[in-house]
Amino acid sequence: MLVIRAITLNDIDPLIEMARQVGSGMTTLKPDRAMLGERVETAVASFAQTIPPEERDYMFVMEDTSNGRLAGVCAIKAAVGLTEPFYNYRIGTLVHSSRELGVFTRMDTLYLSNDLTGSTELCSLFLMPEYRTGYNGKWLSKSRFLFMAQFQHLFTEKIIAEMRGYQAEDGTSPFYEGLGRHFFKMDFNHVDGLTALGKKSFIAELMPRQPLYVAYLPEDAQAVIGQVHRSTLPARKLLEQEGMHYEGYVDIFDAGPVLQGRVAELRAVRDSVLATAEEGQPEGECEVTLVSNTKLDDFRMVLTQACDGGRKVALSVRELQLLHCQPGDPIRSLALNVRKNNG
Amino acid sequence: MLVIRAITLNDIDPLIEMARQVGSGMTTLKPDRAMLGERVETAVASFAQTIPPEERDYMFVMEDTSNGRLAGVCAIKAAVGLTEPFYNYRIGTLVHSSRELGVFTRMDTLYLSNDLTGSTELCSLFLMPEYRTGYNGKWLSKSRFLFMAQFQHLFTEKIIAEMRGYQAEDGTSPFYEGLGRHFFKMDFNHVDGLTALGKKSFIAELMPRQPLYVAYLPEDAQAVIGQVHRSTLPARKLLEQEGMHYEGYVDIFDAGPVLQGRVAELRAVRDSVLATAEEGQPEGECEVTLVSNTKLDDFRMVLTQACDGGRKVALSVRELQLLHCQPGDPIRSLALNVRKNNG
Amino acid sequence: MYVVRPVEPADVGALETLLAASTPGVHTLPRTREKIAAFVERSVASFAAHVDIPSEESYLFVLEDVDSRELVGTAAIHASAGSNGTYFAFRNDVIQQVSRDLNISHSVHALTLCSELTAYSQLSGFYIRDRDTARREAALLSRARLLYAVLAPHRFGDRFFVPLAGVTDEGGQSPFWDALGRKFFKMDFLDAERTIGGARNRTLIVELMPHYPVYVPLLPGPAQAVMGQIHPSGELAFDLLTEEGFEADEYIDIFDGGPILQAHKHALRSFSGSMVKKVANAELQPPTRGGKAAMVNYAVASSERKFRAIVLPCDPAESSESICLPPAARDALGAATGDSVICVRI
Amino acid sequence: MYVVRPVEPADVGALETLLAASTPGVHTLPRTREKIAAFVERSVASFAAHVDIPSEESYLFVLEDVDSRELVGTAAIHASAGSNGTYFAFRNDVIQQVSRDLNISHSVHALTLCSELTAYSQLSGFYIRDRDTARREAALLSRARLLYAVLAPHRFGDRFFVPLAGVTDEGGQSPFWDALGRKFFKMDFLDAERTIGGARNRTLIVELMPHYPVYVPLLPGPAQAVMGQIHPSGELAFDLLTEEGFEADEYIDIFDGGPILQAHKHALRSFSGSMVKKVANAELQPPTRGGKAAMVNYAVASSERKFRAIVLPCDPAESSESICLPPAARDALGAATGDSVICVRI
Repeated sequence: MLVIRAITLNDIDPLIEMARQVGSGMTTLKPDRAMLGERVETAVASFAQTIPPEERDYMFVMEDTSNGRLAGVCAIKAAVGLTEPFYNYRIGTLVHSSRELGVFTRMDTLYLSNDLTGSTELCSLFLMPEYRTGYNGKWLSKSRFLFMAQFQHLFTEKIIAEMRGYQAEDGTSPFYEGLGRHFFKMDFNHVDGLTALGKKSFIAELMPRQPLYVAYLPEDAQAVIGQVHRSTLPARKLLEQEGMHYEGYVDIFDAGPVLQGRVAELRAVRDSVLATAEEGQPEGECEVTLVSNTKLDDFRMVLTQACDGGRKVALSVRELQLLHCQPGDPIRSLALNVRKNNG
Repeated sequence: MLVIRAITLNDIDPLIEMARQVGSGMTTLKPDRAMLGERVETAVASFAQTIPPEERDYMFVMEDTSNGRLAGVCAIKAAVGLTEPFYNYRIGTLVHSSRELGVFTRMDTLYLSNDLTGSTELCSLFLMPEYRTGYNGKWLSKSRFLFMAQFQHLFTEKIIAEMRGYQAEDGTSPFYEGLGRHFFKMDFNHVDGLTALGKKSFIAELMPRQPLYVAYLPEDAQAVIGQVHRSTLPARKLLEQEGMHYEGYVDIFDAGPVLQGRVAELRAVRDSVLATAEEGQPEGECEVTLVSNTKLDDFRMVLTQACDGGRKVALSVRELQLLHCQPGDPIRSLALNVRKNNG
Repeated sequence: MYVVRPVEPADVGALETLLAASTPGVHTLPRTREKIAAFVERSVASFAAHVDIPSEESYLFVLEDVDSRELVGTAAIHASAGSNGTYFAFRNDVIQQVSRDLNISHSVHALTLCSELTAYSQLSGFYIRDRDTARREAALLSRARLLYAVLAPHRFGDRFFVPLAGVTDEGGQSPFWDALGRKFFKMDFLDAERTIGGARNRTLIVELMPHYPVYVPLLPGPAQAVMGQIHPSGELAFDLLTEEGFEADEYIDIFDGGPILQAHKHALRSFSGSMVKKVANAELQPPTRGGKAAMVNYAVASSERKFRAIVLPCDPAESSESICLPPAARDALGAATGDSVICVRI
Repeated sequence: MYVVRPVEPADVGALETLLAASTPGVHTLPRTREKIAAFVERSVASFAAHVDIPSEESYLFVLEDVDSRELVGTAAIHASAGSNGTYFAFRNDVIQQVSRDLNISHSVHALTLCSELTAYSQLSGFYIRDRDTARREAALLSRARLLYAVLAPHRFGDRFFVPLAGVTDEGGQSPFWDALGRKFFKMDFLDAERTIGGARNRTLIVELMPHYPVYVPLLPGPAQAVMGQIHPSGELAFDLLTEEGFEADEYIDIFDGGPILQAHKHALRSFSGSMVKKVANAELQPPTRGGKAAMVNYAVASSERKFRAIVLPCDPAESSESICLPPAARDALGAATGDSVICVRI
């Protein structure tokens, strides 16, 4: 069976093993022992609440209890951009209008910004290829929302998720070729690698500071602003179902969208239910449901069947064990799928 | 009894009479026959759907049926800024950071923008002083949300409401004195009057275009950014309860906040109920509820008691008359007050 | 012999004929009789005006064949480019980009909408019928405006500029406009020029043109290629103006990207090199040292009040208090022996 | 008699004594023995270097009392201000604001962070012990750097600038810094200057300083008041430099708002007014026309390879092929009769 749980120090080695499989494109999960080791330590301290809320980094692993292997990982970084600038382009609108000429021109504009500084970030989602079946991907992604619903007080008002931007067949980014390359004079992968290493001062040094009209860019660069990489489309849809929206912020290199949400307006916060664990079999009309315990320092979650919108959760002995729960303990539940008629 | 209904051409004279009482500060409701007359004609055409959706301007009046007088007015402008630029300052963040010096400075920045171009605007809310009792103000303001819930397809994704900005005791705007006056070289009221007359080209000519650090402004100007006029505080709270938020857009002259909302996430859209009118007395545990008919070309609304979250609405004969409804007709209901536990 | 003189009301008809051959969008000259008459009227009023501070005055000069009385060229100068608004241009900024971490160092050009030329005096309307053959007369025509400014400095600013037409194709399309102005104006280059009447000081420019710097590397190749390049018809003017001391490179036109030449008056040869001389009688004065071979071309101008300018070969006059002019020249200048004139080598 | 010469390794001790009295934040000079030694070493290497393109060379000159061998002043020049990064300054832009509708017309000043001075050569480190009494020697010291540039133009850019210290109060606080830099650097003026070592070409500047124009009307009154104003200690340097042909007003320092004087070399008197002359023997040449009264002060400099400069009163040398120097002057210059020197009136 699979369980999603707070990461522990014992997970460092398997995590590095997993990071080897991630490949490029995910800058926050590189197979670097020093970097990952430090990150897991931060995560453990986060769940233990021994570091300040804004420094926390909650990492979760999906564990296959049948063989003890890690099937996936995901994380919630409490606040981005507080030690190094967090850059985005924001798409704004400027209107150029002359009554005398009867001209009214509405133009999109790119502003280099650090507006998202301090936001909570969903990041580092990775599921091992052999586990990409059934509900696993959906569950892993959405597990973070249930965590946030349970521990809402720990999160800033707003959360974000950066989505990988569009790439052409040959792996190039039309947005980067149309904009960044003129100023950085190097390949996209090189630039991307530098930011992964935390070398960001070159952005302040080389990036044009002035607002840019989108119309100045080549058409293929314009077309991909806010568009995700083909393989990222399903991930984007999942997050949008949970109440996150593209609000005009994109990555400065590949123009991939940043999805944003207000914690208070997430489906998980609105619709998840605080219930009581009981032992038994689900009865009646049930649906696939995320069920977690309510312990921050030993957070654990299973996917099971629950009835009555999650108000009735009958768990098997095995599931109670996975949740580290006794009957009568508080649990929180959230339907995996969005109900058509939302109440 | 009071009824809120779509405006008609017969309302022009009483409306002008009312506009005389509004005083300065509301630029969209000036006692000018040509301007108001044209506006009412647009409103009538809007309800009749004889003009394109983006040109519409839905105006509602609150009528006292006991004497036929108008008690109040409010409106929903379908899209702002499509014939003349609609300016705001947007508050952004820029981080100035030097690892070498260990300096990390996060600064608020003002961007002159037309980002809200095309948004639907809630505007022109005015209630005659003698009717400022009981639930009247709340009802009049919220009536627009029920209208939008019923005719959601007519509205853009986002709605806004501009709030009057902070003024000092002597009526001056610290924000204007600290910023605009340096560039316009005239009094706030003069500038305000020019924009009311639609003379906006001076903004493009005189307003500084470059992003401004808020820290450059005098402290009293900084302090009032996004703050409403004292008398506007209750109005702001009402809108926030309905799902609108201050998202960092302010008026370019007095820095009053713009509240924004997603139509799909408004309380009225989430929680209003499509029910069937029946004749009778409310029974059981009821609450004060907005009830409207579902006719665009003859939209009418009453405030009454309804039970079961608005699913059961028993209306008196008089109320049915005010709604221009028969028993069995569809109606839409929304509790006036936000329920503590939202489901 | 040719003379440059202020335009007169009687010239309107001749100007209409002359300017019919000028190219719209390249020569910023009126072409309808009505507009020509208005320009002439304005010029006559400007010459007659008592000026304290340079403002809306606009001076139009014509090049006339003294013998045939035919008009063969025009040149104008506006006292203050932005007297009627703000004169907009793109300033060609260079931004140094250096990253020590990455060992990158290069410069990026950016065009910034600026209003610095507003108080400058502006040369414009330079047109000469036979521009390939009449080089000496062209030089006179171009320079005569500045000689007038030397004689009447209070009528002009301390700095001067000249926008020269940029590159357009056979169809009158401008690659620079297509990459920039068109996106904001939503119209063709020639339509825009027609609508705005060649002006660069109108409110609609600040309403429509981009307020933020345009990074040159983002412009399409053809637009970059024509930045600061002159229309072929402007080569003569360009050569004459750079010889005069005008400098290009710092500003370009916001519409077609053509160069805007500019200079402080101290850098202009008409100002720094002009000398006041007494008119002497050429017949009475024997040619000095070396005869004809040593003669140089001088542009000679009379007074502010009754301005005339001619070009003619003379003995070098630097070391003399007078300049020797033959009778025809004196007639053309309206100057008698003993009168003061200013002259400068061409 | 005083002579200006390149600094030598043996000068370190004397410099340490001399510079102890210089004011930090005003004189951009090192004050610790270690830093002085490094500066001297760099200068010695620069003078010795074979230069193709001006780069990181930094030349330090000292003013020496020939009789006592005492050092009484210093002056430096950097070959290329931004050789080690980008030299940042605020450009003083003027934005014309005109609204015809409202009949409003005024101009707004804005300070824009710019890097235009990066390739300029930079004068700095001007310090003289008795600045109130030694005016002629101060003029020599200031100008000697430029005479060296005249002799070795390939070592320098075509343009030069000099930042002069801005206004600070008794406590070393800068009103301009308090209104601007402090908001970004979060530290005191003197702390910032100490941290950055007086440099204006460091990565941290682009990281910390504002990238968007600062509208001057938004600055507090005290900050506006000191923009472009010099620290009292800089008056002498300011006077000498403006006499030389430098112009203020276009740029100011990003830290203290002090003026940055700049000029194209053609506008500098050391370049435009210097003449090459043969050294003649003063004793052998009788004073011409009018004796002592007609004498003028000349700054005279020897060769690039073994540079020395002195100031002394001479007969006007414009019309002569030689300049007459007494033996002491020839000794100080290391120039023999018949050698070429350059000289310029002071």
